[in-house]
Parts: sequence; C-alpha cells; structure tokens
Amino acid sequence: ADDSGPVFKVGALFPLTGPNAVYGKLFSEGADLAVEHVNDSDEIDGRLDIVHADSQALPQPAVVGMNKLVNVDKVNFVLSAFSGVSKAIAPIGNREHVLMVNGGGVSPELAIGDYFLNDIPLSDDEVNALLPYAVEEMGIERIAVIHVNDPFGNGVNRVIKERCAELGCEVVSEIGIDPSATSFRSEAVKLRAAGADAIYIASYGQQQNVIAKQLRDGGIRSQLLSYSAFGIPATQALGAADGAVYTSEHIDYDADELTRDFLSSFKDEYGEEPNYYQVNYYNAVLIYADLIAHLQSQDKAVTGENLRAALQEMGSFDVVGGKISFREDGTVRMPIEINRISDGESEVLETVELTE
Amino acid sequence: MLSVHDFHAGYPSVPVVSGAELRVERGEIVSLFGHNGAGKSTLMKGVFGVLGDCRGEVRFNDAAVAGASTRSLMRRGMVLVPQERGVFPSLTVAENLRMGFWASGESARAEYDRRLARTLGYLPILDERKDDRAGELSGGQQQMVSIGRALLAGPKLLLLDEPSTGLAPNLVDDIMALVTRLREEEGLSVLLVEQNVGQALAVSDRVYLMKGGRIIHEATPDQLTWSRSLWDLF
Amino acid sequence: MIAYIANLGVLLGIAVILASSLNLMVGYAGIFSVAHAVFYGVGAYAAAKIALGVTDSFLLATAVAMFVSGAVSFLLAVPVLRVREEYFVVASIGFQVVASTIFTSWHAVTGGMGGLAGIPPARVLGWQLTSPVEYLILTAVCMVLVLAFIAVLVKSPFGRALKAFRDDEVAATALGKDPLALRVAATTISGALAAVAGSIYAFHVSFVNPESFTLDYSVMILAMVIIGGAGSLAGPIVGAVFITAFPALLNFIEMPSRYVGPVEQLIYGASIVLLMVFWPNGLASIWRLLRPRRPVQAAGGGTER
Amino acid sequence: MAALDIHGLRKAFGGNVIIPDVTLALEPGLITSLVGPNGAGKTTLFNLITGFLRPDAGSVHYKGSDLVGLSPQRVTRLGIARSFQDLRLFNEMTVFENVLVAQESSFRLWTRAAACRHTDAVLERVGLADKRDTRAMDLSYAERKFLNLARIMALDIDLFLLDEPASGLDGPSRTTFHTLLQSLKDEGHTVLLIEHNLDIVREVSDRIAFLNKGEVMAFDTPERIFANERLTDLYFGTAGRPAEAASC
Amino acid sequence: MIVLFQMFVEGVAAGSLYALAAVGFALIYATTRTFHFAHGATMMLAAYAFYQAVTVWQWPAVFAVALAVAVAVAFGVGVERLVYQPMRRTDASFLTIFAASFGLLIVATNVVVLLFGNSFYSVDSTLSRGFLVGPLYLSWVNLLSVAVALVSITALQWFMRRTRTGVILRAMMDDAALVGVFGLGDRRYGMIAFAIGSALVAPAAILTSLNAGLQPSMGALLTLLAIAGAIVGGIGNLWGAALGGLLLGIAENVGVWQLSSTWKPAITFGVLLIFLMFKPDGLLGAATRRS
Ligand SMILES: Nc1ncnc2c1ncn2[C@@H]1O[C@H](COP(=O)(O)OP(=O)(O)OP(=O)(O)O)[C@@H](O)[C@H]1O
Ligand SMILES: Nc1ncnc2c1ncn2[C@@H]1O[C@H](COP(=O)(O)OP(=O)(O)OP(=O)(O)O)[C@@H](O)[C@H]1O
Ligand SMILES: CC(C)C[C@H](N)C(=O)O
Ligand SMILES: [Mg+2]
Ligand SMILES: [Mg+2]
Repeated sequence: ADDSGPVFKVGALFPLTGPNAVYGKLFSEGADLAVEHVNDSDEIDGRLDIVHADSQALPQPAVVGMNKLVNVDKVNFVLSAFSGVSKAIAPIGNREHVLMVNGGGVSPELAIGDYFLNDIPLSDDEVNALLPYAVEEMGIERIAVIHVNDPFGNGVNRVIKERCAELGCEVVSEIGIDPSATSFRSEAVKLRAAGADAIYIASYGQQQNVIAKQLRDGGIRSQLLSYSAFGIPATQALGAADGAVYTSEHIDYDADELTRDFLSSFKDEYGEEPNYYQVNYYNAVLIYADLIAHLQSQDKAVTGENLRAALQEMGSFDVVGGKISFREDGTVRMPIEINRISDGESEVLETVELTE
Repeated sequence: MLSVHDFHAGYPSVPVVSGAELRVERGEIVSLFGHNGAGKSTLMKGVFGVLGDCRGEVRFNDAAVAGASTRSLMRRGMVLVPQERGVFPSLTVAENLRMGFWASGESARAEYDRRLARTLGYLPILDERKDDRAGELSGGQQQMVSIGRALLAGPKLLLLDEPSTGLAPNLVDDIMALVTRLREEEGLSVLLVEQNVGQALAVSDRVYLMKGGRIIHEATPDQLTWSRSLWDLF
Repeated sequence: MIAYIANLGVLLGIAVILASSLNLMVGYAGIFSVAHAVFYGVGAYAAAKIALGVTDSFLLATAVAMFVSGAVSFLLAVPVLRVREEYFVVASIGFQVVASTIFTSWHAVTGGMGGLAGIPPARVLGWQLTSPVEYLILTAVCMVLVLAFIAVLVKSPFGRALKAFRDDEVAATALGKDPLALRVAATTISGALAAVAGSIYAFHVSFVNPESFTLDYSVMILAMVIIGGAGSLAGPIVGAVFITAFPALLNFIEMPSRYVGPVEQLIYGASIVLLMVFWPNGLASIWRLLRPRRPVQAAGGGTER
Repeated sequence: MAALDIHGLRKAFGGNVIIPDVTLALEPGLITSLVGPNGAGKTTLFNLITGFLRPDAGSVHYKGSDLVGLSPQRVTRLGIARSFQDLRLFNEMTVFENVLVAQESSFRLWTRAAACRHTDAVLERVGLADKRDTRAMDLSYAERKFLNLARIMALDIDLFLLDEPASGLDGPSRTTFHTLLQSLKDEGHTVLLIEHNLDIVREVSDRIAFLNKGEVMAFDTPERIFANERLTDLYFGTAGRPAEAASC
Repeated sequence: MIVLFQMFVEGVAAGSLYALAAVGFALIYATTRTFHFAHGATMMLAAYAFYQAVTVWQWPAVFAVALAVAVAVAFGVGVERLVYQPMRRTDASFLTIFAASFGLLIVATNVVVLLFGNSFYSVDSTLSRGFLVGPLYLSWVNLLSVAVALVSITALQWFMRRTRTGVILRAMMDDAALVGVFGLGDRRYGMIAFAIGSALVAPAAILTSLNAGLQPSMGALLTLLAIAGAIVGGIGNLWGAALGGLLLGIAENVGVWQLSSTWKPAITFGVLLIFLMFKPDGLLGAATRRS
C-alpha cells in the first residue's frame, strides 16, 4: 500500500535446493501470497519483503543462512521449517531476539518456546490422534517404525513407543535410517520378518516415496502409516502409497471471511486447492503483520523484543482456519485429520479433537 | 643397416646428445663406449623413438626413420633391450616373451612357434620357468627374459644397453656368445653398450667412443686395445 | 556487507588452517588422508562440549579440542602403520565414514543430526567476542600461529625425516628411521592443528552437527591442498582461498535462482579440472615463477665431464 | 669374535626353499665379497639379515644379540646398514639433505651445527661436496651411486652391507669407489659386498663367500677361490681365468 | 535364521553390482594409474540416460540398455582422452589426477542436476517386484545382478588371459612405460581400459535405477564402494576386486542384521578398516615388494 514507509524483512529459511525443495516451494507459495495480501492492504505502515536463505532442509546450511539473515539482513522475524533446521537455529534466534515461526517441522522437540513458535501441531498430537484410531478402528496391534535418524525421526519414534505402551499395541521393530539413504534392501527384509500389522514411515520428501516403493517391491503388504509430510503431491500420486493412512492438521476452510477470501485468492493465484503447509506459512506472515500493526499503533519500534512482548499482549490472532493462540512452550493445538490415500487423492477418515 | 647423422637427443629442457654420427652395417657388431652419463642410453633411446625431443637424420634399412614411432621401428626390425632391465612381473615368462612377438607386428602362429623354439634354445633357463611369474625370477634371470623378449620380436638390428649389468660373469659370456651366434646364423646387426669393455671388445667389429654427448672417436677393437692415447680419453 | 566479508574471512581462515595442517600429512609425510574433516569435527565437538558445559573460554576449549583430536588422530595412525598410499586413501575413507556415523548416531554426546546448538560466544582472556569482525581477528591470529608452527616444523629434522619417508620408505627405514613413530607424530600433530579450526568454527557458528564434517568436506580439504600445490607452505593457503572464495565470487553472476547452485558448482568443478590439466603443480607455483630464479643446475653433470 | 655370525639361516617363498641353510661368520675389519650366480639368494640374504624379511629358521648374531625378528630400523640402529641394488635415494631432496637426514635424530625442531659439519665432511669424502645443493634426482648415474654410499657412511655404523654398489660404474669411478672402500676398511669397518664384476671383487676382497642355491659353497681368500675350478665353471666363465682377464 | 539368509541373498545381489564397479575401477586404475574418482559419475550418467530413454522417450528396453552402455563408455573414454591422457603426458602425480577426477565428478553431477533437477526419479518396472521361492523373496533385479556380474567377470577374465589386448593390458598394469618401449601401449589401450571399466558400471546403473531409483548423488557411494572393493581385493588384481566388491555388499546387508541401519556405512567401512589392518595388501594382493 505504502511504498514510502519502512520495509520489514521476513527471513525465510526454506529448502530451495536439494531433495526437499518440493516443500520449500509449497512454503514459499504460502508466505508470498501473504506478503502480497498484507502489502495490498493498509494494515501496516510500510511493507513486507521476503529474504530467502537456502536451508536445504539441513541444520548446517540453515545455521549459516540464519547467521546471514541476522547479521547481514538484520531481520527480526524468521520463517523456519523442518525439525533439524528449527532446533539448530532456535538458540541463535533466542539469543539475538529474533521471532521465529515454524509451520512445517513437527518433531516433539520443537516445543522450545521463548522466541520460537510453531503454528503447526507437533507430532505428539498427530500420533496421539492416529494411534487410538489405528488400534481401535483398524485393528492394528503390531507396529514397526522406520524413521530417519534426525531430530524429527527420533522424536516421532519416541512418541510412538510411549503412546503404544499406553494403548497396548506393540512396537515390533524400530529401524533408524540415514537421511540420505536410498536403498532399503535389508530394511525390507527386517520389516518383513517383523510381521507387523502396520509400518509407520517417519521420513519425508523423496525418501518416504522410495521407502514405500521398496517395501511394496519387497513383498510387504502391511498397512502404511505416516504423518503430515505425506501431504505432498508426489506422495499422493505414488502407486506404492495407495491405501496409506496419515495424519495432518485440520483446517476449517469455512471458518470465517478471512479464510474464505484466502481460499478464493489462493485458487486464483495458483490454480489449485491450498495445502496445510501453504496455510501455515501464510498465517505466520499474517501474525507478523498483526504484531507490527500492534506495535505501530502504540508507537513502538519493531524490534525482536517488542514483537515478543506484543505477542504476549495480543494473545490470539485471526488467521486462516479461525483463531490461533500459542501456548507457553510456543505450540498450538488444532484438530487432527486422519486421511487415507486412494487413487491419488486423500480422503478424510476422521477428524479428531484432542483435549488437554 | 643403421646410419645416424647429426643427431640430437635429450630430455625436456636437458639436451644430452648433440651431433652424433654413427653407422651399423648389416651383420656387424658395433660397440659404444663411454663414461657414466656420456649419453649412450640417451642416444639409443633417441634413435629408437622413445624420447620426445630429437633432431637429426636416422636411416634404417635405407629408409628415413627419424621421428618414427617405436611401433613402426619394431615392425621394421629394430629392437631395444633397455638398460633398466624391465620385465612385466605379474605376467608369466611366456607372456613376457609373447609381448615381444606382438610388438613385431607378426601374428602367424607358425612364426611365433619358430621364434620361440629358437629363443628357448639359446636361453634354456627360460624354458624351465616359462609358466612362472617373471617377478619371481632373480635379477639376472629377469635380464634373460628381457633379452629373450627382444629376440621374439625377430630383430634385424638389436640395440643392447648394458646387457651384462648384474649378471654373473659366466652369463655375460653366454650373452656375448649368443650375440655372435645370432650374427653368424641370421645376419643380425648389433649396437652394444657395455662397461665391460674387455668382453665387448672381443666380439665387436667396430667401436665408437662417446663423451659429453658427442661421439668423439671411431676405431677398430685392435686400434683401441693398443692405443694408449685413446684410453687416456677416458 | 562488513559482516558478510568478516564471515567469509573467518571461513577462509578455517580453511587455511585445515588445508595447511593436512598438507603436513599429504605433502610432507606422503600420507594421503581423506579423513581430515574428522579431526576438524572432533575438535569442533570437543570445543562445543566445553563451551556448553564448562566454560566459554576459547583458549581452554581449544586446548581440550586439540588434545582430544590429537588423541583421535593417534587412533587413525594405527592403520597408518600398516598401509601406504592408495591403501591409506581407502583406509582413511573408511575412518571418515565410521566417524561420520558416530557423529550422527552417538546422540548422548553429539546430539545426532540435531547437533549441539546454542554454543555461547567465545571469551578470550576475559574479552567477550560478539561481532563477526572480532571473530575474524581471532581467526587470523590463530591462523598465523598455526602457519608459523608448521613452517618451523617442516624445516626441522622432523620435517626432513618425513620427506625422506615420502620419497622412499624402504630406504628411510634402512637408515634407522622409525616409520611408525614418525607417521604417528605427523598424523597426531596434523589432527591437533585441525582441531584449532574446529574450535573457531564451533564458537563462530555457535552450532555443530555432522553435516560440516563429511567425507565430501574431507575431499574438499584435500582438493585445497592439491590445487594449491602439496608440499609447499604457500600451496594450501592458495588452495584454501581459491576453493573458499571462488563460489562466493560466482554469487555475483546474475541468473535464475534454480540454476545458481548447479551452475556455480559446474564452473567450480570445471575450473578444478582445467587447473589440474594445465597447471598440475598447483596454483602456488605462480609464486615460484615470479620469484627470481636460482641459477639453474645443469641436470646431470655427465655432459660436462 | 665374528663381526656377524649367521647360523643355520633358512628361507622359503611359497614352498620354494631359496635359502636352505646358510652359516657364515664375518671377520671384523675385513671386506668380504658375496658372489654367486644370479638367483643364488644374495639379495635375499641381505634382506634376512637386515630385518626386511623374516627367516624361517636360524639366527643372526651381532655383538651378542640375535637380530632375527628385529625391525629394519632397529637393526640399523644397532650398527648395521645396507645399500640397495636400486639405490632408492630421496629424489626430491638435495644431496646435503639426503645425507643429513640419515644421521640426525628425527624428533627435534632444530638442526645441530655438528650434524651439518659431519654431513659436509662425508660429502667431501665421496667427492660430492660441489653438488651439495643439487636435488638427488638431477645427479648423474655415478654420482647417485656415491650418494647412496655417502648416506650410509654418515650413520654411526660398524658393518656395511653393500648390494652391487659398483655395477655400471665406469673405470675412473670404480677407482674412486675402490679408494673409498679401502678407507672404510682402514677405519676398522667390516664390509659385506655383493658384486658380479670380478675385477672389483679381485681388487678389494679379503675374503670371498661363494653362494650357490642358497648355500655357502666356499668361503676363502680370493686366490684360493679363483683357483677352484668347480666354481670357475659354475660362475666365473672366461673372466675368471686370470690369463684372459681384460686389462681395463 | 531365514532373515539372515535373506539378508545374505540381498547382500550377494548388491555385492554383485559393487563387484562390477570395483573390477572396472581396478582395471582402470591398474592399467593407467588413474584414481578415477569419477567412476561413480559414469554410473550416474548411464542411469539417467537409461531413465530418459525408457521413461521419457519410451524406447524398448534393449535400446535403452544400449544407450546406457554407450553413454558410460563415451564418458569414460572421453575423460580419458581429454583429461587424463594430457595429464599423464606431463607426468601428473597421483594427487593431481585425483583432484582432476574429483572436479569431473562435480561437473558430471551438476550437468545432471541442470538437465534433470535435483529430484528423485524412479523407473517403473515389474523386475524389481519380489516373489517367493520357498521361504526366500527373490526379484528379477537381484537375479539379474548376480547373473550379469558372473557373466561379465568371467568374460573379462577370459579376455585378459586369452586375447592379445588382454595380455597387453595386464602388461600395462605392471609397467605401462615399458609397454611403450615395445611400441604396444599406445593411447588406444588406455581408452580400451576406460571403455571396458566404464561399461561394467552400466549394469549397476540400470539395475539400481529399477530398484532404488535415481538421484544425482547416486554415483558417489558407488565410487567409494568400487574403490574399497578394489583395494580389499588388492591393487592390480581384478578378481580380488570382484571378490572385494561382493564381500562389501554382503557385509553391508548382513551387518545390520542385529544393528541399526544407521550403522550400515560404518559396518561396511569398519570391516574394510579392520581388514586392511590385518591384510594390508588386500585379499589377493601380492606381498609388498620391499627391496
Ligand atoms: N629422464 C631424464 N631426465 C633428465 N635428464 C636425464 C634423464 N635421464 C638421463 N638424464 C641425463 O642425461 C645424461 C646422459 O644419460 P645416459 O643415461 O644417456 O648416460 P649413459 O651414457 O647411458 O650412462 P650410463 O653408463 O650411466 O648408463 C646424464 O647426465 C643424465 O643425468
Ligand atoms: N618375493 C619372492 N617370492 C618368490 N621368490 C623369490 C622372492 N624373492 C626372491 N625370490 C627367489 O629367490 C631367488 C634368489 O633371489 P635373490 O634376489 O636373492 O638372488 P640374487 O642372488 O640377489 O641374484 P642376482 O644376482 O640376480 O640379483 C630367486 O630365484 C628368486 O626367484
Ligand atoms: C516439512 C516436513 C516434511 C518437515 C519434517 N516433518 C521435519 O519435521 O523435519
Ligand atoms: Mg646408460
Ligand atoms: Mg640381487
């Protein structure tokens, strides 16, 4: 709206290259659209501008990128993604007082708090919604977990084990794999021998597709389970993933005016339905804009400290899907959907409201 | 057979041989004497086309061959037995010999058998050990392999660079005898480099003396044996 | 911009220390190691652990890092004892792979892929470093000290004995030199020096995880040594500057973002190939061309006699 | 007491017994030549003594201790040094460094002046003083051979094992070599020399050990060895007969 | 127990491909002294060529295989001719060639990234589907891996022993300069070695793309395994290299029987390390010539 006013830089630490660039593309689409909408409105005095740094979905390049965003670009707000990335940059952001919002990573270890927020429910929630359903509705008793050996995979694996113990199902095999592994010959042998009713794939991106394919090739017919990372087009279209059941956050696309506007403008812009990742990053930018507006209304400078103070003052935000508010540890609570992939599409089997 | 005129040879940026003049007639054994580092090996390698930087005229069998590749020289019948005795240690003795045969560009089986039989006749030790890996032979035995391999190439002109190095004295005798016999039986020409001057003189028809990269004198063995002044050059 | 340049400078200094310390093995002792990133990593982890758990004193953390990394390289020296050259290349690849796995899998100590985050800023003799420029100064001082040490070392009897081994191991043994002791010493010193770089890195970036210490990076350090010219003091410095600064320079070429990465890498790889084909003695040989030559020795006195 | 006492030494390579049983005692202060046909096992014997190969049986006593099982560097430090048939110089290093490195202790950071002086003295002695700063690889053949000698002469050594140190040397160089060997002997060193060139063997040897098929067939003074017709047939050929010996 | 056996079978299948790569590397290294770090890049290029032909152009499999082999050979011979040979002529050292080779790997990888992007591709085929034989799961990919390796390596064995070119290549392994003195070892033989060595990774390229799919970094691990296999076997010993590759494949798969998969590379290379300590000259390597 106002080209003469100040420019607020949104730092974005997404994977722009590497095997997880597909996610980076989704995240950027959400964030870009939000910046466009904010700049078109009169909400803030000045405008937003996105500065990208390529995280490659890996902690080390992410830290390099974060340092650049903080030291060179002097941002006070950063969009983070992926668990490993988020865990690595959170201490920097906390030390340098940079507000960070993650809308993709779901490791239970991301409940960090302070300057670090998640507007995506973490996998404790996803697992808590899935396992009772799997045990009761799908009759699953023996679960095998194949997980990447990174903060995300190890965290999910831990949650599944804990939750299973409570529910009376059994984790019959846990296989950790390298984030860069592509061949799962011996893993398939082990999983077949484990005789599990279901195999929970805790990976992401291309690797989860390869795993699904090689398990099916290896003659494993067990039910496949997974989480929000399965929501990318490549996995939905994958023959080997047909029938897989996975969880994701539930978004009520009919919640309010804001949501409905978003839906239609998103379709105009990109020609397809939005996905929760795009929504999360759209929302993250909206929250930033709200905070800036709040500070400007009080004539305060837009600094990291003030942003965080404003966050606590405001408490909740109007975003796509309804109101959102953060808990003390920086997490959100949302309903979880249980989806099944069939013929390249996802159908919702059930929506679970979790209680504290 | 071989004539070399105004020949220069050396290594990248190290000129060694300059303006060499030399001749070997058919059926002749010619020796090349000189101190260590005089350039004898360099001259031989230069003529044989192993070195890059050479200038001058080389005629072999009435054809100009200066700058010709080793490959084509071997096919015409010029064969070098290098100073650093070299065998292929992991190949068998027989395979080592066969390498020589191939280098001559021949492929007829009968010809191979003929040359092999003849060579093994000269060097019976090789027959005994023909299926052993050449690397397991002692230094001297390897030298035999090296010479045998050259014979399988069916040489018309043999360039022998210090064949006696590291050989037991009786074997040196054998080699010298072999050289004379080949000359008599097959009209072979030989250019021989030796530090073992006495033994070399006994079989040579003519002798060149080399010093500082130049051929400084040509003589017959008799002249050399009697001329004090020539010896003083050394 | 200052911050950007200072950051680049720190990384450059780290690369110079790594390449120069590796050169001690590759260029002087004739040990072709593709595991240098391991020592760099061990140093970084050790410094990080000290900084997170004990003290933010840079000197203390670095001393511990050097000790631990020296000890680990001492371990590598066990296979050194038995194998040479090509075999060692592979043995060191093996060592690197095993070490990488330990970095990712020993969660209790290394934090796995998640790494160790939130390392506090370094304190040097009571002075708290905060800005990139201060880190740059620290790095420069460390680099100069390491280089000076290496320079003294290679000119000493120790360095001479290493060179003798590189030229002919059997002959050196026959002269009474102990191959094991010499190589173990070279490897241990080299590992300990790499830890200096590791410590600087840990404090500067405030985060360590296995990705910084991969086989790829080891190969990269080796490439720095070779491209600059192994066996000279200037070589690894020039190589490190080239490999570190070159991609940064390429950043200034304008092109669609999708192509930036690959094109940059492509140019980078191609220039390595071209350099090696047309300038096999290493970039540093340019120094030798510029320096006034000593009178050329007639190669081989034979022709004069 | 013998300078070196080899007893019942045996070595086989993959079933081939190369050295069935060698027993030999070197007299201190003398030059002993080890001669014998190609493949007799001379180089192998050197390797066994100096720890490069491990014998299957037997002992090698030197100054009261058994060398068997010691590493090459230990053997050298005890006072035995060897040269190699194929030289093995440190090609990238200068002549001076080649010799200096041999005698100084590896684990110091400063070069002692005494070591430098000693090195220069040795170079002077073998006639390489003017090539002091030439790289070894740029030397001529004969110079390389002498550098090879200088390197082990710089060590504090009693017993020299030389493997064909003079092969391929021309007349004048041979004379220099002879003088050197003689001076080593005059200083009380013991030398075991492998050599095929009978002129040299005749000129320098005090004793000759004749090795054939891994066994010492004769161990005696040169005169008596050369008079032995059996050995002459087996090894010496025409050159062995004094009447026909070449005159250079 | 059957699990262990099944893993062994997978190991043999994987190892067969490693064996081919290792033999190729060993052949190239021993004859030309080129530490061909870009050997895996050959495999990657062949794999992408195969993918392009079969999936994008929809060529019949036979032609696609032929294209993959052709691309592998062309790359190998090309770099030999244009990069390594000029370097060798100037007596380049082991290290220099290594660096150049490393550069080639980067170039090849990024050309593929530019052409195909960084993402993962898979080739649809029924050959990778498992089927039960008794208690064992087998797949055509696995059977083919073993069969191709057996046939190729036996053929190579015959070639190296019985043909003239083969003997000359073996002579080059001993002493390439000396072969030159015979006027036999001209440039062609280096190119032949590269051609054969590179062709040997084509099966690995094709079968890996059917099984595990393609991505630009797929060649890197194969390079390591090929080098390791060649060294375990003993430098200059092709059959040792084959055995080495096979052993690594088996170790890699059987090794994770009771251990976590994340230890896979550590097991493989740990075995390699220990092995080298006890048998420093490799499985079938000649004892080090010492004096
Ligand atoms: N590869 C090389 N590069 C540079 N210079 C060399 C090379 N080989 C030999 N030389 C030099 O060339 C000169 C002549 O050497 P050459 O081997 O021809 O002598 P030679 O007469 O055969 O001596 P010898 O009796 O020792 O065999 C020597 O000074 C030597 O140092
Ligand atoms: N590593 C080995 N493996 C198998 N056989 C060997 C080995 N080393 C030496 N031999 C054999 O041992 C015998 C003696 O070899 P050695 O080198 O000791 O002979 P030498 O007396 O030095 O001969 P020369 O005078 O020809 O150098 C030879 O027949 C050789 O084939
Ligand atoms: C975007 C997601 C694929 C991120 C992944 N689930 C992680 O937590 O690392
Ligand atoms: Mg010569
Ligand atoms: Mg010998």
